[in-house]
Amino acid sequence: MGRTVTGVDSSDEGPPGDPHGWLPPDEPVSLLDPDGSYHEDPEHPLDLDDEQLRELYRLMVVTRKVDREAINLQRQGQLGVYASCLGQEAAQVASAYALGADDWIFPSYRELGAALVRQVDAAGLLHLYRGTWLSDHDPYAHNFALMSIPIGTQALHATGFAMGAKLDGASIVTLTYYGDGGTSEGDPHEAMTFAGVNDAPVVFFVQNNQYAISVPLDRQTAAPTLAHKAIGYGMPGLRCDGNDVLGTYAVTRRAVERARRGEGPAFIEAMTYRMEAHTTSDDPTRYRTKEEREEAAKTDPIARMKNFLTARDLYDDELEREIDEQAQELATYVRDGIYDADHGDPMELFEHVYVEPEGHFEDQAAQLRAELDSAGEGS
Amino acid sequence: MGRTVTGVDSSDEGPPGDPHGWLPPDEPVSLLDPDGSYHEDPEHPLDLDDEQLRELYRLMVVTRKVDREAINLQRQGQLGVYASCLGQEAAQVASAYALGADDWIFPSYRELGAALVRQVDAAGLLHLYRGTWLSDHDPYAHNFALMSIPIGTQALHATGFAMGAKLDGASIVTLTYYGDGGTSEGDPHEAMTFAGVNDAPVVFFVQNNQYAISVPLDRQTAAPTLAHKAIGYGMPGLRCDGNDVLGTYAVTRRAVERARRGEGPAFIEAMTYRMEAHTTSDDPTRYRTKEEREEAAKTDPIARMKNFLTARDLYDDELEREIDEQAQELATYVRDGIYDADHGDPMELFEHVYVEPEGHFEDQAAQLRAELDSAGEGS
Amino acid sequence: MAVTLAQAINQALKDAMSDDERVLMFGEDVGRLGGVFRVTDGLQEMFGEGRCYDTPLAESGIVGTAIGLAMYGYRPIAEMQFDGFTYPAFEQIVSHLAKMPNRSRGTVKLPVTIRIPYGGGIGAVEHHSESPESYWVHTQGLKVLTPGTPEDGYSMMRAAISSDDPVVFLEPKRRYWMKSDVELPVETEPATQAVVRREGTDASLFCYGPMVRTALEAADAAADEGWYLEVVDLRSLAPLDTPAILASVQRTGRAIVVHEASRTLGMGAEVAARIQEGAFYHLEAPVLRATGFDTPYPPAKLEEYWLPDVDRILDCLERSLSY
Amino acid sequence: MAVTLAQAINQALKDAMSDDERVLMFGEDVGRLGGVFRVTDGLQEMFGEGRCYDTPLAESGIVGTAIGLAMYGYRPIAEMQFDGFTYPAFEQIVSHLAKMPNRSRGTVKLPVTIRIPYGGGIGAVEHHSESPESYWVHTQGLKVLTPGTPEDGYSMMRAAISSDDPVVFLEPKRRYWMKSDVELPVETEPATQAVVRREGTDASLFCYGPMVRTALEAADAAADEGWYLEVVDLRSLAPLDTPAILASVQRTGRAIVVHEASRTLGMGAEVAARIQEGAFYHLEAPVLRATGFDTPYPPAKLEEYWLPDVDRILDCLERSLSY
Ligand SMILES: Cc1ncc(C[n+]2csc(CCOP(=O)(O)OP(=O)(O)O)c2C)c(N)n1
Ligand SMILES: Cc1ncc(C[n+]2csc(CCOP(=O)(O)OP(=O)(O)O)c2C)c(N)n1
Ligand SMILES: [Mg+2]
Ligand SMILES: [Mg+2]
Repeated sequence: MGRTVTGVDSSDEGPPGDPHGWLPPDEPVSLLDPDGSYHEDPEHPLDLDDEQLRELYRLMVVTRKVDREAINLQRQGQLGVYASCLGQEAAQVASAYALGADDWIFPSYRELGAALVRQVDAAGLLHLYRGTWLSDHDPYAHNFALMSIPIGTQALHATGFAMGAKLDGASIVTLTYYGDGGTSEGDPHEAMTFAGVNDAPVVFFVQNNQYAISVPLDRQTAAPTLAHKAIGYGMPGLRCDGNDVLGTYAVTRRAVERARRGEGPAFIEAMTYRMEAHTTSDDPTRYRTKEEREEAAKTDPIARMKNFLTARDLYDDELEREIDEQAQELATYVRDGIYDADHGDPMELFEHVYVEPEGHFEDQAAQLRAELDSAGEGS
Repeated sequence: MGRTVTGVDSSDEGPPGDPHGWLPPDEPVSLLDPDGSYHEDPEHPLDLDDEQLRELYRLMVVTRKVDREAINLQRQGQLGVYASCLGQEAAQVASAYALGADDWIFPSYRELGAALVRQVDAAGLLHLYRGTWLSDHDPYAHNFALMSIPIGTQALHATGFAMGAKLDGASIVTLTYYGDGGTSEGDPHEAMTFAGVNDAPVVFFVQNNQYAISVPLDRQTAAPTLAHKAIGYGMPGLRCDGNDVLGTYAVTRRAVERARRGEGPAFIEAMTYRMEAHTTSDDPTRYRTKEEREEAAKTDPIARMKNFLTARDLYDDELEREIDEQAQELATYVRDGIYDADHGDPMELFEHVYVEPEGHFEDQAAQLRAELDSAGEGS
Repeated sequence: MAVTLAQAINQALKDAMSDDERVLMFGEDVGRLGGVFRVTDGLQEMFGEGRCYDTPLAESGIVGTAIGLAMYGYRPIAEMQFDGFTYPAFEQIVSHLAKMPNRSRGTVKLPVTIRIPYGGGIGAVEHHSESPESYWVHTQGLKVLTPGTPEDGYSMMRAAISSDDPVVFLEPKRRYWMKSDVELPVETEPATQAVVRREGTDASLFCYGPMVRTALEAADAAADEGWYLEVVDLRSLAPLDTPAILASVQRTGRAIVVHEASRTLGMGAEVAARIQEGAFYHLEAPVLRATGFDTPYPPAKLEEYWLPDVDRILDCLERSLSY
Repeated sequence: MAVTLAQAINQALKDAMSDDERVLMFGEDVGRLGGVFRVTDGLQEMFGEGRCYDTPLAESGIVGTAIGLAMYGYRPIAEMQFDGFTYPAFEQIVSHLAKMPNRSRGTVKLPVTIRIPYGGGIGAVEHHSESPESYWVHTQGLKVLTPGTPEDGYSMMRAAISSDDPVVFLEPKRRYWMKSDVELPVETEPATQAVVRREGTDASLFCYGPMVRTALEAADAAADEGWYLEVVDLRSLAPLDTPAILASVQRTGRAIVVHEASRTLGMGAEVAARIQEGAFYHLEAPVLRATGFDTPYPPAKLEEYWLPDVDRILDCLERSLSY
């Protein structure tokens, strides 16, 4: 159970020449067992009050509800495709919750949970999947960057942003999400290299959900764990049970605060499981068994947190009702925002290509205008 | 001196889950001190007879001589540019010498020493730098791939080749060279990833010569050593004193034989120093001091091997004369092969673009033919 | 027998792998899953994990190891999952795959096929609908092929795999489910030749890949109005079959190039430049281009406005005829 | 004062960094060494290691962190050491730098300048002499600028840095040592406009970057024979100043495009396509292309045969006049 994570403590001033302090523990940090029982860990004291504990739970439940709604919307032809975060709610909610308000998140395409922590408009977020625009939220309003589809590329943006914050003397940490598969790409490697040599305040948060579409973890690396990669960049490689919202919070929180103190980047591997298909276009029966999926369901992050809250007398029927209502409300809001939403104005295609347009689109824009007009006449 | 390198021994069957066996030693393996005194190391017994010891020395001396000749040729306008391996003779000669005849080498642009071990025609090799063609040796004649200029890219070729050898059941190991700077690129990262998951018989041999042009090592990584990167791919990270031809040989040899036994790839960091400018176009006075350079000269790989041989009574004036003559002979051969060498036939530019040409160059080839003819007439 | 383009390519892969054990197939999700478009379906079962395997998620690694495997003596087929995800492999393709044979003075052959599903019209999210052919065609040393029919899907894929030159094989993903009535194996015209898909007299439509069907539909529509369009399927973008292009324009006097890629430096630019160079006096109107716009590929709901279609082609025809 | 192109760009960097502390300069060897061409000489001394710094050897990292820095509010200038080493950054440039502003509906601005020394003629080894402009010009969302004189080196670099759009700034490395007599700072024509460098009546030469001087020399040589060539320096390759191009052809009736890049899908293709589209009835001959060949860039000793020069341009002129 949870060997202590050394190397992340500010008191640990050992030089990186002492590698042992930087290696990941044998077991990921876990504070909550699958059944919800809690383990004290002196290295990871909880700095959360009752309201916050409830809030973490609420965010997970709402995430799951909206996620389910998105899958429904896709089935009903309202979204082109959707990448579910079912089973990864704790990993996302806890890690995002561990950040300060000024900190920035650089997500991939699966981070609905993190977005909801940031109160990004969930209907807006889904416009990417509906195809009504390529994104539809203002990153600066939420310190939440646009979703990024090319695997691992956003790790560099997070690193550059953190380098900027450091240069500017701002107390901002960035956190970037990518997947187990993403660790194989060149970009996260370069990002960790840049982060290391610049002591950039960035946390690389990998949700190891065991699959990259159909490809299992053992085709991505021969390393003992993904966290072992960190030492090659001179940063601590941390691991947590990503289905344990408290353990994930505690590990992320320490990494974030360490980075904020100027002690450099960290890498976190959160062990979790992608309970849904890769996206709604995917057919996971081709590459994994029902049994495996069912086994994984036993580690459900929401159930265990509910047990924990119940045991602490922080959960009752009223809270349940309240949260369910909130979740339903947001789901309905998302549904209303997406269902039959306008496809937008095709002329907008020419509007954002350049901030300072040079007029050289005029003929092409005129062409489209004419096509639209004549189609309008024809119909 | 030289903590033992664990994890590379075939008897070490510990799972990669035990990371300690895979971490690099605090000190690089070294068998020869800068003054030439020899340390026994039970982990690294020498399997070299007297002839082979002399051969290693001879190869280093010849390398240095030809290298010097190339610099001269560049000064005399015969080469456009040249990247010297001065100071890196031991690292290159020893590692190449540790390979079997069927094994393949995938070099960067600085591996004259390795090429000479392979008896690649040194004049041919220099045609790249002269600009008479882009390369001028047959890789299949020497199991020595073309020199590769885009940094780190050849690591993937070596990995793919090794994967092929394994699939084919051939007893072939590949070894690829790149530099400390090269470790920052995405390609070596992807190569080590592929090598790890495929247990490919490839050795990643990094000559850490402290600089990437002007950029010192500490701008490339915050890791304790470059060898620490290896564990992130589930392979042993080895280190050797790259100016010690015996230590480098022993470490490489074990990694190569381990790979040949099917136990997978390894990474070797050879500590050395680039004594010359990056290339003849470079001005190192802009970024390093004379003192540093002089300090480094004290670790010269050739001097110490000479002392070692002398102490063992393997070196005398006759040998010195013999080797000097050989070196001079090869240098003269190279000089003759390069000096005022024909620039080649411009029409050849159209010849090798495709193996199966489609005739679509005909008009452009005709154009060049006409241009050449009219220039001929005019002159 | 009704065969889809995807099935035809799949069969070509199977037959090539049966005929020559040096042929390998790898990429992301090509093994157990059979590829996100099922184009590699069944290959791993038939040929084992040694010859059809899933790689780590790293496109530069896929192409770079393909080069090493080819140097060893294999004939690798590497799949890039989507057009927009080939870019991490750009350096390996441009600096090595395309150039190493030339660099080696012909001693190193790289019989590598890079399969890329490309183009739009399938309602996908960003990066999944791009038409990057110009990048490859401007890169000297590559052959760039793209089939527009299931027959060509089979035959050109076999040609690509047999070629000793590196081939970028662009598969028009929105036509994967297009059917032909054909018995496989089939051998069509040589892969580097353009083919006249429909003869005509009033103008030539030059098209390829996903736009072949669209161009034929435009020709149908034009015929209803009494204009007879010749439809030329370019098939090979590099090398480009200039003689066939010029011959068609010499017959019709007018030319329209159709492609999904953005107009500026799309294939239409090169085809137009060659036509006016080679058939200057035959042209009765400028070569026009019915293409995607010079903006990034649009979101799914707007792609119908962005992509060239029958109407855009007929607009070009009208403009051409007005000269 | 005699100023070289390299000095002019260097001064532009200094002045921009003095004027706006959000401007950063980074890349491989740009710090202590001052860049392999000394274009960043003195910057680290003047502005410190925070604002001018050496990066790890990783081009995707350089461009990717530039994007993050720009999102933060900086105005990064990133150097790619040579044309042939931009390719590892291809994905970051094409999928993010070019597209993120559009993706964000304009909320994210990326005022990033990517400096790339490009082109041949300096006797370098492979990968150091390439002309990759087509790759960037075909990528929608980028501006692509290239100066042909020291004056433009200064002025266009200032414009690039001030632009809120991402700019690929191509520096013709073989002209780094070309001198002009000019006082800096200097402000030339707006950076996205083409400029007539020499007026003429018989044919138009369209050129840019390294070929501006060559085109002017060709015009000199032609004048000796009694032919007056108009030399148009395109300056901005994206956007392309089509009106200026058409206006010149309307004056002269003949056009030759000159560039080092390979012919197929080089800029000449696009310029030719636009000219015949926009000035069809003005053309007395096809637009011809004096370019590099459709082969990989040659070894140094053969580059003189490969690169377009005065003779190749005059050949084109002769062919053009023969129509
Ligand atoms: C550069 C790139 N290559 C391929 C893809 C196609 N693709 C989308 S998701 C995915 C798997 C990603 O797996 P992982 O990183 O583990 O993240 P997860 O989807 O499990 O969250 C792939 C291959 C892509 N988006 N980008
Ligand atoms: C992809 C790429 N980027 C940049 C360069 C330019 N360049 C040539 S050598 C070099 C430094 C290489 O340093 P290192 O890897 O340490 O090898 P060394 O030269 O020291 O042997 C650089 C930046 C290149 N050749 N390829
Ligand atoms: Mg995953
Ligand atoms: Mg080095």
